[in-house]
Amino acid sequence: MNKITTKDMTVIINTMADIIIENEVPFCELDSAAGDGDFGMSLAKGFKQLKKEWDELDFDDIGAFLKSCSMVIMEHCGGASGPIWGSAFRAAAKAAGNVEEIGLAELAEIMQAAVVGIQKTGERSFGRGAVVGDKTLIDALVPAADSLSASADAGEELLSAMQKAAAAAVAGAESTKLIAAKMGRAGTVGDRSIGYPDAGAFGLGVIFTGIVNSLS
Amino acid sequence: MNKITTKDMTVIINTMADIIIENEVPFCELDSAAGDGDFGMSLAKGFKQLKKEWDELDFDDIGAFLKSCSMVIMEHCGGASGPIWGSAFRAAAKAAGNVEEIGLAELAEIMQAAVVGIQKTGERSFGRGAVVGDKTLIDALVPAADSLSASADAGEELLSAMQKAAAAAVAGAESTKLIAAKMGRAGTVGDRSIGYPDAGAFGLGVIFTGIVNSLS
Amino acid sequence: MKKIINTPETFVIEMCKGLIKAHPELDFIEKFKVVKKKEINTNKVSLISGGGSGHEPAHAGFVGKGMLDAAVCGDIFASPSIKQVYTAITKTESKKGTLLIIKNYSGDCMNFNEAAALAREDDIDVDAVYVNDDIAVKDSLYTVGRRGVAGTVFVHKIAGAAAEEGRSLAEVKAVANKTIQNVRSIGFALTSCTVPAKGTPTFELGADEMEYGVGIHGEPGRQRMPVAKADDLAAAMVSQIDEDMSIAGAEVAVMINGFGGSPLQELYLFNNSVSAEIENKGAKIYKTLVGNFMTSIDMAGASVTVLKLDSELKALLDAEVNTPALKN
Amino acid sequence: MKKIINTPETFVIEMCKGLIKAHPELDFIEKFKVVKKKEINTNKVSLISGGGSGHEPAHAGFVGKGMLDAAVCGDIFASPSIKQVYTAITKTESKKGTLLIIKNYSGDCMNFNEAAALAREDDIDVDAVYVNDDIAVKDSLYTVGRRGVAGTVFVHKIAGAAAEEGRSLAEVKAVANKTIQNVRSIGFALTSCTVPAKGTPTFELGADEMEYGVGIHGEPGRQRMPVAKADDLAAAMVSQIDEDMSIAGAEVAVMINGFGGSPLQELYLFNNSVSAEIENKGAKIYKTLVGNFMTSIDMAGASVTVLKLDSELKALLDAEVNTPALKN
Ligand SMILES: Nc1ncnc2c1ncn2[C@@H]1O[C@H](COP(=O)(O)OP(=O)(O)O)[C@@H](O)[C@H]1O
Ligand SMILES: Nc1ncnc2c1ncn2[C@@H]1O[C@H](COP(=O)(O)OP(=O)(O)O)[C@@H](O)[C@H]1O
Ligand SMILES: [Mg+2]
Ligand SMILES: [Mg+2]
Ligand SMILES: [Mg+2]
Ligand SMILES: [Mg+2]
Repeated sequence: MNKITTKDMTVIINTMADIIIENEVPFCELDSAAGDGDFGMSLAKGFKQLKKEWDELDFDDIGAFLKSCSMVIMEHCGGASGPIWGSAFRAAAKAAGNVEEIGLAELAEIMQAAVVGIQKTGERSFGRGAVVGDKTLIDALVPAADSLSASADAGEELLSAMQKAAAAAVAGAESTKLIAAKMGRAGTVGDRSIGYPDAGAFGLGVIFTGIVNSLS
Repeated sequence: MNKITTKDMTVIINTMADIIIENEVPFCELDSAAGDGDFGMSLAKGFKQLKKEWDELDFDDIGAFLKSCSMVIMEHCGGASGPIWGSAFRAAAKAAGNVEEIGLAELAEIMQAAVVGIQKTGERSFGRGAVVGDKTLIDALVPAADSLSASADAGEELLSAMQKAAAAAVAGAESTKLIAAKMGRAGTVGDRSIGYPDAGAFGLGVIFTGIVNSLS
Repeated sequence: MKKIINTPETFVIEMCKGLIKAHPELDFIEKFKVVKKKEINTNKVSLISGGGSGHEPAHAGFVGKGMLDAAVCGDIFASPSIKQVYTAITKTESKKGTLLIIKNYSGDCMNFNEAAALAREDDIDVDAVYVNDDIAVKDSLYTVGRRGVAGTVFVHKIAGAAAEEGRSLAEVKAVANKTIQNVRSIGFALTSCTVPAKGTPTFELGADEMEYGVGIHGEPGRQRMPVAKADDLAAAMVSQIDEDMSIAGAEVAVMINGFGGSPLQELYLFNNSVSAEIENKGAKIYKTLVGNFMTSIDMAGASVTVLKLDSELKALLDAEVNTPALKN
Repeated sequence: MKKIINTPETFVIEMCKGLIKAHPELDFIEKFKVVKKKEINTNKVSLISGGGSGHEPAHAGFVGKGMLDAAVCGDIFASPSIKQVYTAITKTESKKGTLLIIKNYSGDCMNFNEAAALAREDDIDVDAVYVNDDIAVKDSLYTVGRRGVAGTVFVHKIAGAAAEEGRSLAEVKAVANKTIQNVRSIGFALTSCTVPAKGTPTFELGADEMEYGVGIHGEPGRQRMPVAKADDLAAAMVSQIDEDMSIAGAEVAVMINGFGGSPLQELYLFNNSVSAEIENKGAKIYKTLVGNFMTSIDMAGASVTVLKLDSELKALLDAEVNTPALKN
């Protein structure tokens, strides 16, 4: 496997949805420590809806597919997850463009675009987007995207690059345990968030790991 | 011991108050099965007040003493217990009269008068007073009073007559387990009161037993 | 027992004081635990209710224009004493007489009736009605009759409006009794209440059990059963009310009353289930109240009350009311 | 989990429908879970609030004369989506513009702000205020700021009255922000809430423990500590509010807000403790609200909110209001 086709991308997103739905309760529990306990539910709601509306999604090309996903996610994921995941998918779609196949370099660009999409949404509401160290899913997404970019620069193989990226996400999530949240709902509880990982970051680690396992 | 003096009566009522206060929680629990769980509290409240106002009670003679008790009890026992125990003491006081000593025959009369006093109070509110079998404290008080009357007729000794009366109260209370309440708060729960003794009847058994033990 | 509390002994007094601080238009006679209007209109029938505490906002929360003139507060679940009730009667004396609205419990009946007898000796014109709306336990000739529960609030409202109109004591009593004849309630508990002085739950319920037909003092009801869905509960409760008092073709007022521990969100959800069942039975809903009106300390659960209306009752139900717990 | 419920998935919709059945003067746009006034006055600023459900009566219970024009209902504790908020804005469009009253949480801010941006593209004049009254957690330059909690209800009331007077969007926004600047809250929990979809408590508390400074979504606060007496809690809470915003010499409005599982009797008792502490600090209490206004599902516990008043805020606080959950 060295390329991701439109078909591959639909399989990946479908796997992602399955992982999210499977983890609804554990993801809620992650959000209970310093948040409000609804992360799993909010995320799963959007991805359940995605599976429900699956046949009406746009399968023309990778960009079109991701964009049609973004609309469902933005509308049906509850809470902060709607705008965050919705804008991530929307930015990813734009970065992908109307192509039917991408390689590692494009995948890395798509992930970097997702980071920027999330940050722009944050910026519009809070004057600044989340960066690594704020204890949000950015703490997992940025290392994963950076790992993909580095692998692409090094000319690595796609699947092993994705495995490395997933590992980077897990490590990034792990590191959120040690810090106090500055953004997100947990950003209002101060030091009380120390000791628990960020739900969104941890969730991304689980999701990316699940996806690469399904591809291996 | 063949006579009860005014002083003896104050000791008896003081013992009664101690037993009631000691049993506040268990008496509440008795009332939980089919009632509202406050019998112990309601009764104890009045008798705690009685001890508080002890020095202001009237110690002139047995009738005056019981009457002064009745005022405190009627005012400070909560719920049904205020009018019931208040009217019992009031009727007992009237029956005792302004004497400084009574024998078994007079004690029996006093107890019978208490029964009638309670029944008259019931009659004013419900058209009829409670009788044995309605599952109220009458089911313990009547056998105790009747036992005293029988002992008096038979010329028995005071203390052993009181022991027999206490045993009759306990047996009467025991018999309330088998029947459904027709009067009192438990009279609104129908068959659901079967299997549990009436709180007031059971309480009287405990109180009378405690008093005779203290005298023995 | 986890409660917002200082000591069980001071609970009722502190609660009444907290009420008065929030509602300075009311007076609190601390010695007799009577909450009353500051200004008594001596040209209308005075209305007094009360009973054991633990049912808040009942009854002190219903003192005000268009409802009660005074509420007498007993200890938790214990009727106030004769002297307390007597004080309330004398402190709200009106030229038109006084009506006592009594929930049908032995303790309440005895204390209120004996107090009324004392007041009559003072030449105060006192009469009484007895609310007995709880259909959970079958009435029988041999028992003291049904319990008075949430339907009492409708009696307060309607008698209050009639008194406000200047009707005579006999007329106010008549319309209160008409309300009593047309009101039925049934409730269920998901948890027990905990009386502060006792400190532990009045009854024990398993994790998946509920008490159906429970009373507002944690008294047992029809049956202990597995927790049922809101829709199924609503169907059973409305059917049983309809069996007791047919509602087909009638216009009704509905009260979804929380017992204290159930949040408003669940009460609104339950109203959705109940109102559909009532309409299924062919009744038309004229007015609905959803909230905590006649609670049972901290018990989770709710009751449904249905009042059959005619044009007189509708007008009185709609009349102006301004009390801490009910306004229009 | 024992609740009056059918399924967690249908909870919010059924609850909103139950509210509408009890309050036929309101409309429910089911597809977007928007509760709105039936009649929109296009000559006053429209006020919209909302957020995750689970805080009932907030916010749908505050739709009506003198408060909100619409409330947007998310799932339990989850902000409504951009599209839901956008729908509420378009369905209540007024010639005078729209003010969004947002509790300061990331999800709410993002969804409401993005929706406002969409509406502005339609030439609707939309502005927003952010309520952040919870002093439990110290604010810092590096964080998203304080949480919005029960003080939001005062913002609804005062902005609502200002809008009703016909003031401009800028004027309504200004008085809403003045309210926000003068309102502080702090709360505590005796039990956790239970989100229906999760089915188990959000946090675990020992039998003698409480969470002090808790948020209205069961978020942690200042500290986990042994259950304290009402008087001691009141002293600590009022002192901390006073440290954050000195109240000596001020006239204040007070709200004792129950979190859903604590009965009114305990809230009134708590008001007795709190009002004494407030007066001790040299403040004068102008008005007190006691009840469940901004709940946290079924959590037992309460919050104290203090609003410093001037003559403008007093007049607006007293102005006519008629909503399901607040009337005068
Ligand atoms: N400003 C932000 N930027 C990036 N991610 C964020 C931001 N705010 C919150 N998040 C992420 O969203 C997660 C919470 O999502 P969710 O529980 O659905 O939202 P809510 O806080 O509204 O309940 C957090 O764990 C965090 O990873
Ligand atoms: N009509 C009555 N006649 C005699 N005893 C009664 C009557 N009604 C109740 N009782 C007694 O009172 C007891 C209950 O007292 P208490 O719990 O103080 O009153 P309440 O029912 O008001 O809570 C019952 O157990 C019963 O023995
Ligand atoms: Mg969350
Ligand atoms: Mg009792
Ligand atoms: Mg009682
Ligand atoms: Mg949320």
